[in-house]
Amino acid sequence: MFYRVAGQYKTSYQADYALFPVKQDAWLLALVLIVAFVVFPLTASDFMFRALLIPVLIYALAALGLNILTGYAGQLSLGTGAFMGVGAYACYKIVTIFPELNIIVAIALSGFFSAAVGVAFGLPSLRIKGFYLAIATLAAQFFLVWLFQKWGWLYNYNASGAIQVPNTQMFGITVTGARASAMSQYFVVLSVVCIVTFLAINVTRGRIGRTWKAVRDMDIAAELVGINLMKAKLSAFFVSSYIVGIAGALFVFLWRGAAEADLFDIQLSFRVLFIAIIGGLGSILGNYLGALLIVALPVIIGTVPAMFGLPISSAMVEHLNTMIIGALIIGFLIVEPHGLARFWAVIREKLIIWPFPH
Amino acid sequence: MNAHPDHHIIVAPDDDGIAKGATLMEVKNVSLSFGGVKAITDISFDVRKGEIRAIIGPNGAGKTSMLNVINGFYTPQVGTITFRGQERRAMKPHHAVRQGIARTFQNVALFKGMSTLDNIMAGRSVKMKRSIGWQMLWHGPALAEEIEHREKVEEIIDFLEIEHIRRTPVGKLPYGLQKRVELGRALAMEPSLLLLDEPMAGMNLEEKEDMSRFILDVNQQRGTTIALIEHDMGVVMDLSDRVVVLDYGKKIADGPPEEVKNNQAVIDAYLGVPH
Amino acid sequence: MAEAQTLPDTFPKYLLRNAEMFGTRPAMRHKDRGIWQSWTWSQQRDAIRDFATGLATLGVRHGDRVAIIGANRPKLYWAVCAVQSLGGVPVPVYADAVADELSYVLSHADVRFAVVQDQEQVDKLNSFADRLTSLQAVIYDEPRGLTDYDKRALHDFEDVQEMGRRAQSVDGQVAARWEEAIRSASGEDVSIMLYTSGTTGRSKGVMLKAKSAVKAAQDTVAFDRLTEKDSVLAYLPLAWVGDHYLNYAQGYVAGFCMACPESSQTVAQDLRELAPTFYFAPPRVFEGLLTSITIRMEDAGKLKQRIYRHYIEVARKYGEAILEGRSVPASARASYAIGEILVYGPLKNVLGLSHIRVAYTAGEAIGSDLFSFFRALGVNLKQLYGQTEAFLYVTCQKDGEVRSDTVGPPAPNVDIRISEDGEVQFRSPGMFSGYYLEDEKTAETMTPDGYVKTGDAGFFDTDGQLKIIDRAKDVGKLSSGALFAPKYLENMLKFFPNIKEAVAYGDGREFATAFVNIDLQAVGNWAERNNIAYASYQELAGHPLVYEMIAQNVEETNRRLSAEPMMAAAQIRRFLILHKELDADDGELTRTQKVRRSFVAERYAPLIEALYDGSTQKFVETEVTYEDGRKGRISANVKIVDAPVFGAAQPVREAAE
Amino acid sequence: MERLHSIFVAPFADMVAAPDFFLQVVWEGLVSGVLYALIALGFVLIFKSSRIFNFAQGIMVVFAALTLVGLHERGVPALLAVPLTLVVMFFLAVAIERVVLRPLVNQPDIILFMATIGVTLFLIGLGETIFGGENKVMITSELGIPTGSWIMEPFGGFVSIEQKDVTAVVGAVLLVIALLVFLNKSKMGRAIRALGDDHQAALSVGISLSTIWVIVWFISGIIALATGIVWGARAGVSFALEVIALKALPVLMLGGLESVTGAIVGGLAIGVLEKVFEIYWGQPLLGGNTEAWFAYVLALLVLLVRPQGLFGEKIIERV
Repeated sequence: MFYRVAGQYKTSYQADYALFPVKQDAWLLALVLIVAFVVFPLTASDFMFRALLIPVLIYALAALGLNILTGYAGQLSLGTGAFMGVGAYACYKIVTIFPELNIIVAIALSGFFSAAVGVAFGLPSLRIKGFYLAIATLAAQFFLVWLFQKWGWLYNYNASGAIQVPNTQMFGITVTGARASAMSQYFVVLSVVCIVTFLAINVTRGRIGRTWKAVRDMDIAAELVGINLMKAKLSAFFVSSYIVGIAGALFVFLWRGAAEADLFDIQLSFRVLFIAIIGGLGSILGNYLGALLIVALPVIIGTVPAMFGLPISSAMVEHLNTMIIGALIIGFLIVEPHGLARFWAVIREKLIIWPFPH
Repeated sequence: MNAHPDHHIIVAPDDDGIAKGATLMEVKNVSLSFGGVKAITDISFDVRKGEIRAIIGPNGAGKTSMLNVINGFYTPQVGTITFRGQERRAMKPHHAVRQGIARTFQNVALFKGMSTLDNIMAGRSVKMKRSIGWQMLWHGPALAEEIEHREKVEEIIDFLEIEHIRRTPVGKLPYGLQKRVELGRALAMEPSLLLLDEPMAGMNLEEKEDMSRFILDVNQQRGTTIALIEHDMGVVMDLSDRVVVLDYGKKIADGPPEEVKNNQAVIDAYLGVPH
Repeated sequence: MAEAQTLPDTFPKYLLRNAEMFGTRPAMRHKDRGIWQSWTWSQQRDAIRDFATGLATLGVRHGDRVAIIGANRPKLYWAVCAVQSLGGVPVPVYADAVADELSYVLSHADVRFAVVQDQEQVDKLNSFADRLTSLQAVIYDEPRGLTDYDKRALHDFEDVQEMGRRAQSVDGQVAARWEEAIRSASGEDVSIMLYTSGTTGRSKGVMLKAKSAVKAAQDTVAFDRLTEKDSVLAYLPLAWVGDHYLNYAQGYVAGFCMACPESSQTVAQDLRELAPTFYFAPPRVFEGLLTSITIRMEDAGKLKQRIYRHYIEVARKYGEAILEGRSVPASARASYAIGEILVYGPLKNVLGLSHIRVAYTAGEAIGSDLFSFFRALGVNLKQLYGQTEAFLYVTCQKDGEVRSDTVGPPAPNVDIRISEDGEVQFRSPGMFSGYYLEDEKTAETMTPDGYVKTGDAGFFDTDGQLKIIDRAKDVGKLSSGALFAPKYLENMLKFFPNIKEAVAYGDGREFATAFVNIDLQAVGNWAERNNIAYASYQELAGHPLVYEMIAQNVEETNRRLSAEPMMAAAQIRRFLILHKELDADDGELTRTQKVRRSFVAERYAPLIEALYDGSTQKFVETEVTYEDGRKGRISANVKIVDAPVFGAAQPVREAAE
Repeated sequence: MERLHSIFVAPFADMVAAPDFFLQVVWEGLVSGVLYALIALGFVLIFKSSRIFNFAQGIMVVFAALTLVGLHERGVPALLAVPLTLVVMFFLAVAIERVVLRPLVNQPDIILFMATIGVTLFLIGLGETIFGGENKVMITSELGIPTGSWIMEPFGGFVSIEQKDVTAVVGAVLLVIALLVFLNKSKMGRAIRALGDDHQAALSVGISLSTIWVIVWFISGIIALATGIVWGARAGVSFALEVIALKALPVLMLGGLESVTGAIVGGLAIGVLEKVFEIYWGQPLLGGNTEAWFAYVLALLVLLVRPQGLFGEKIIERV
C-alpha cells in the first residue's frame, strides 16, 4: 500500500546493488535512525535507556554475531554467552594494561580475542556436523566460564572475583563506569551497533555471505563448486565471534558496569539464541526485532499488570516471563518458523502488492 | 546511462593450450571399492578436448562413482587420472574445480535458500578475490568485482533463458528449471571439463529437448568439453561424439554412438541378460 | 509558426534533431541482463549511424526494401531508422508469422535484406531461401545457436556496425555524408511499408510517405501534449501499425524514451518496473487485467474485499467526474482521496499504471464497465479509431470528452464522412500512398475524390462522435429483414469475463446464434473454487455448470439487446460452447487475434447447421496445430442450448418452432 | 618435571595408595552416571522415533519431580502422588504432540530443536508459577525408599554406600530391562524402532504417527519421573538441576544419538570419569569444579576422533 515500487527501475548494476534498492525502505530506515539518534535522546528517561534501549541494542548485536554463524553459515552454537565473556574480559584486561587507550579502540581490539577463541572452538566444525557440533560450543561455554572463575589474572585477582568497569572518557565525556550518564552510553552503543551492522550487511550480501549460505544450504555441493569449506566455516566463526565479543565488551562496559563469570552462563547463550531465532535466522533485521521482543517482554509483564491494579511479585514476573517466552517461541516457530524478519518481509510484500493477497 | 553492452562476451574456458581433439583427460586402470564392494573395476578411457563424451550403463553400473572419482570426491584404490597433462590420484574436490572441472548432480544439489542469481554467483566464488576488508566497505573494489562477475552471470542467465526466475529462491522452482540453474552454476565456473550427472533424469520430453539443446550450445558455442552420464540411451546417442558403456563397474564398450548401439554386449546389458 | 516550417519531415531527420536537442536524455531502454540497459539520443544516433553505414557497405541502396523480423528489440528499431536514413524502405513482419506467410510478404515486397532477431527467424528464412532470389543478406541480433551456420550471407548486427565504424574511420567523410544524405532526403519517399494482416485474403503492403507519417505523428503528439519527458513500453508487435506509430513515430517526433521488455513473458513485470506515462493496449489486454484483478481479489481476506468493494464503488460514482474535472461534492472528493491511498494508487502501482498520463485503447469495441473501471481509477484511458491505411489515427477522444460506446471525433486535420450505404470514409495527413504493387486494390479502397474507404459501418451521434457498428460487409439482415450486426453481438458477449471469444451467425437466417469460447483463466479459477475437476479446455467447456453460467450471460445479453430498437430482433436464440479455443495457428484468428468469421463458419459448418436444425448435440472432429507446428485431431460432442429472448422478438421464436 | 609428575604420576599413586577411597569415588561417579544415562535414554527414544533433538528431556525430569513433591505438599499421599504425576506426564505428552509436534512436522531439525527449548522454558515457567521457585526436598522416605547407608571395608579402608543410591541403581536397571523388553517384544516397540529408519515402514504396522509420538513422549515422561525421584533424593528438587540435566548432551554425543547402549555406556563412563578427574586432577591441580566442563570436553575430544560418536554408525557421504 505504502510501498509503491512502480517506476523504480535500475539502469545500472550499481543502482541494482544499492543498500536499499526500494526507496521506501530507505525512508523507513531514515525514520528509524532519526528516532534512534534524535527522538529517543530528547525524550527517553534514564530507566528507558538502561532497562530497554541499551540492552536491546547490545543483545541485538550479540544476536547478529550469532546469526552470522548459525543463520548464514548454518553452524549451531550454544556458546555465545561465553564468547561474549571473552570479549568482556579481554576488554577489561586491555583497559587495565593500557589505561590511556580510547575505550572504543579497546572494545574493537577485544573482539579479536573472542574471534581467536571462536576460531579455536570452531575447528571441530570441520569434522563434526549439525547437533554434534553443538557439543563443541557447549564445551566452550562451560570451559570458558569455569576459566573466568578460576583464572585470577583475568579479573586482576579481585577478592570478589568480579570485574569492575573503570571510568573512561571520550571527547571529555565520561562514557563508562559509575559516573557515566545513560545517554552518553546509549550514544556510544548506538554508534558501534550501527557501524557493525552496516559492515555486517555488506559482508553478508557479497561473496563471503554467499559462501556461508552455500555451506549452510549444502556443504557437499559448496565444496564441489570450489568453496573451501575450512575457510568458509572458520571465517564465519571468526566474524561471528568478533561481533559477539564486542557485544560482550559493550554488555559489561556500557551497560552492566561490573560482571562475574556467572553472568556469561548458558542462560545468556540461550537468550541470545532465542533472539536470533525469534528474530529470524539468516537475517540482519531480525536480530533487532527479536531483541526488542525478548528485552521488552519482561518490562511489559512487569509493568502492565500493575497498571491494571494487579501487583505481581517480582519472582512471579520472572516465572510468568519464562513461561510466556517459552510459549512465544513455540508459537512463533509454528506461525512463522523463519522469525519476525520473515514476518516483516511478508508484511512488506503484502504492502507492495496491496490490495492483492498474492 | 550505460554505454551499450557488448553482447558477445562469451564466457569461455581458460585457454589451456590443448588443441581441439587432443586428449584432455585420461582415466587409466581405475578401480574403486567401498569396504570390499567393488564399484569400479579397472576402467580406462579418455576424453578429448571439445567433444561430448557420454558414459552410459544400466543402474548400478558405476557411472556416478566414476564421476566422483574424476572430480576428486572419491579416491580410487588403484589407477590414475591425468587431467591436462597432470597425473593425480587423490585431491580435494575444490582443487578439481580450480583445475577446471565442474559438475552437476543427479539429484539437484543447489543451495535451496538462495536465489537463482546467487546460486550461479556462488559458482564464481573461486574466481572472486576481494578480501573481507573490502567486502565490509562494499563500495569500491568489492562492488566492482561483484559487478564484473554479475555481468558474466547475467550472460549465463540469458544463455539458459532463465531471466524470469532470476530472483526466485531455487527451492521453489520446478525440477526442470532447477536442473537448468545447476547447469548455470557449473558454467559459471568456466570449466575446461564439464561433468553432467544424468542431466535429463526425471524430465519430460520437452524439457529433455531443451536440455539437449543447451548442452549442444554449451559445447559448440563455448567449446566446453563435456562428459555426461545418462541412463536414457536415446538422448545420449544423438548428443554425444563418443560413448563409454559400463556394466557392473566394468567397461564393456567404447566408441562412436552407432558402433556402440550395435554392440552385442551393450544390448545384453540393457536387456538385462544375466552374466 | 516559423518553427513549423523547419520541422523535419522524415524520421532520420528527427533522429539528428533529437541527438542535438536531447543528446543526454534517454531514447531507448531494454531490460536485458537484469537491468534496464539505456541509450541516450546521441548514443542511439551513433548506433544507428554505425549500422546504417555498415548496411551501405553491404549494398543497401535508396529504395531497397529491408525486412525487419522479430520481437521488440532496440536493434530492430534502430534497423528501421538506419534503413530509412539510407532511403530504403523497412518492411516489418510479424515475428510469429509462419514460414508461408513470411515467404509471401518477403517475395511480394521483393526484399533484398532482412534484419532478424534470432536463430528462429534465420531458420524460417532458410526454409524458403531458394525461392527468395532477391534476398542478399540476413543480419541477426542474437548470435545464439548460429555458430555453425554458413556466414557468407549472414551477419551479426554488431559486426555490421563494426563494418560501418571501419568505413567511417577509413574515410572521414562517411559520417558527414550520411548526415547530409538524411538532411537532403525528401519527405515524399516511402517511409515504411506495413503489411496489413487483413481478415480476408493475402496481406497487402501499405506504403506510407515520410512526410505524411511525420505530419500525422506531429498532430497527435501536439494533441496529447507528448514531450521528451514521456516514456512508453513497446510490447506490441513491431510490424503492427500501432506499435510503429505510437512508439516509433511519436517517439521520434516527441523525443521520448521507448523501452523494450525483457521477453514476452515478463511484459507485466517490466511494465510495473518501468511505469510508463503513455500506454496503449487493445481492449483484450485491459479485459485481462480486470479479470486478473477480480480473480486475485477473490482470494483476499474479508476486510480487504470490503475495503476494495467500497472504494471501487466510490470510484464508479465519482472517479470519472474527478478525472474530467467536473464538479463533485467535497465529501465524495475526500472519500475518493482515501480510496486513492487505499485502493486506486496501490492498484495502479501493481499494474504499472501509476504514471500514466495518456492511455489509449482501440481495435475492438470495449465494454463500458471495463472502460469506466480504469478511468474511475484515475487512468486517463481514451479510445481511438484507426487503420493502417491512415497510419493509425482516424478519430481520437479528447481529454474530458470520453465515452465508451464511441470512438471520438475526427483526429486533428482528419476529414471524415459517412457514405450513403453507411460506410465510414476519411481523408487524413497520414493517409497511405497506395498498396505496394497492387494498384487496382488501391483504387478499390479509394474513392474518386480521394477518400479512403474504411470498410466499417458507422454513424456520428448527436455530439459529433463517431460510433462504429461493424465491418460494413459483415452487417447483414435476418430473414425477417431486421438488422444483424454480428460484431455488435459478439462484443456484448465478450464483455462478460467468462467469455473470451464469441462468433455470431444470423445473416439470412431466421434468428441469431453464437459460438462461445470460455475464458480459461476466469472459468478455470471459478472451477477451482467450486471444486470442479477438469483436465482440459475441452472438458471444462463441456461442463454442464459452465453451460449454465454462460446461458445466464447470453440471457443478460438478450435482455440488453431487447432494449435497443435496432438490435432487438437479433437476440441470440441458440448457442454452443466450442470444444477448442480459437487459435491463430489454425487460421481461426488473425495474427492480431481477430476472429475470421467466415473461415470459422466453413470449418465448423456442421455445428452451424446444428444450431439451426434444433439438435441438442453434435459430434465434430477438428484438426489442430500445436505450438511446435505438429498437427493433430480432436473430437467432441458439442452441446447446443436454447436461450430465452425478450420483448418484441418473442413471436419470431414461435414462428421458428 | 614436578608439574609432569603431579599430572601423570601423583594421581595414580594416590589411587593405589587409597583404593577404598578410589572405590568410593567410582561408586559416586557411577550413581551420577546412572542418572545421566537415564536422561540420555529418554532422549534417545525420542530422537529415534521422531528425529527430534529433545532439549526438554532434562527439564521433564525436574518437572516430574516437582509435580510429585508439589502434589504431596498439597496433601496427596505419596503413593497416590506417583500415579497422579504419571497422569500429568501423560497429558504433557499429549499436549506436546498436539501443540508442538503436529504443527511443526516436516520442519527442519533446528526448528524442532528450538521448539523443545521453548517447551523447556515453558515448563520451567509453569513449574515455578504453580509450585514456586524455591528448592524442595524429595519425599524419599514417604515413597518407601530406604535412607540408611551401608559401610563396607575393602582394602582395610571403608566405603560408604547409601541405600537410596543402591535403590536408584537397581531401579534404573529394572527400568532399562523393562524398556528393552518393550522395544523388542511388543508391536508398539517395534514400530517405534522402525520409525527411526523409515516412516512408511512404521506406518504400515498400523499405528498412527500421533499415537506413537504420544507413547514415546509418555515413556520419556516415566523415565523422567524415575530419574527425578532418584536425583531429587540425592540433591533436592529445583530447577538448578537443569544444568546437570544438560549433561545428557555430552553423554549422547559420546554414545551416539540413536544408540540405547550408547546412552547407558556413555552415561556411566562420563559419570565415573568426571568424578575421578575432579578428585584426582581437578581439585589438586585446577582449582576444582571441573565437573562443570569435563563431560563436554571429553565428548568433544571423542567426536574429533569419531565424528559419529562411539556407537554411531559411520556416515558415508553421497552425492
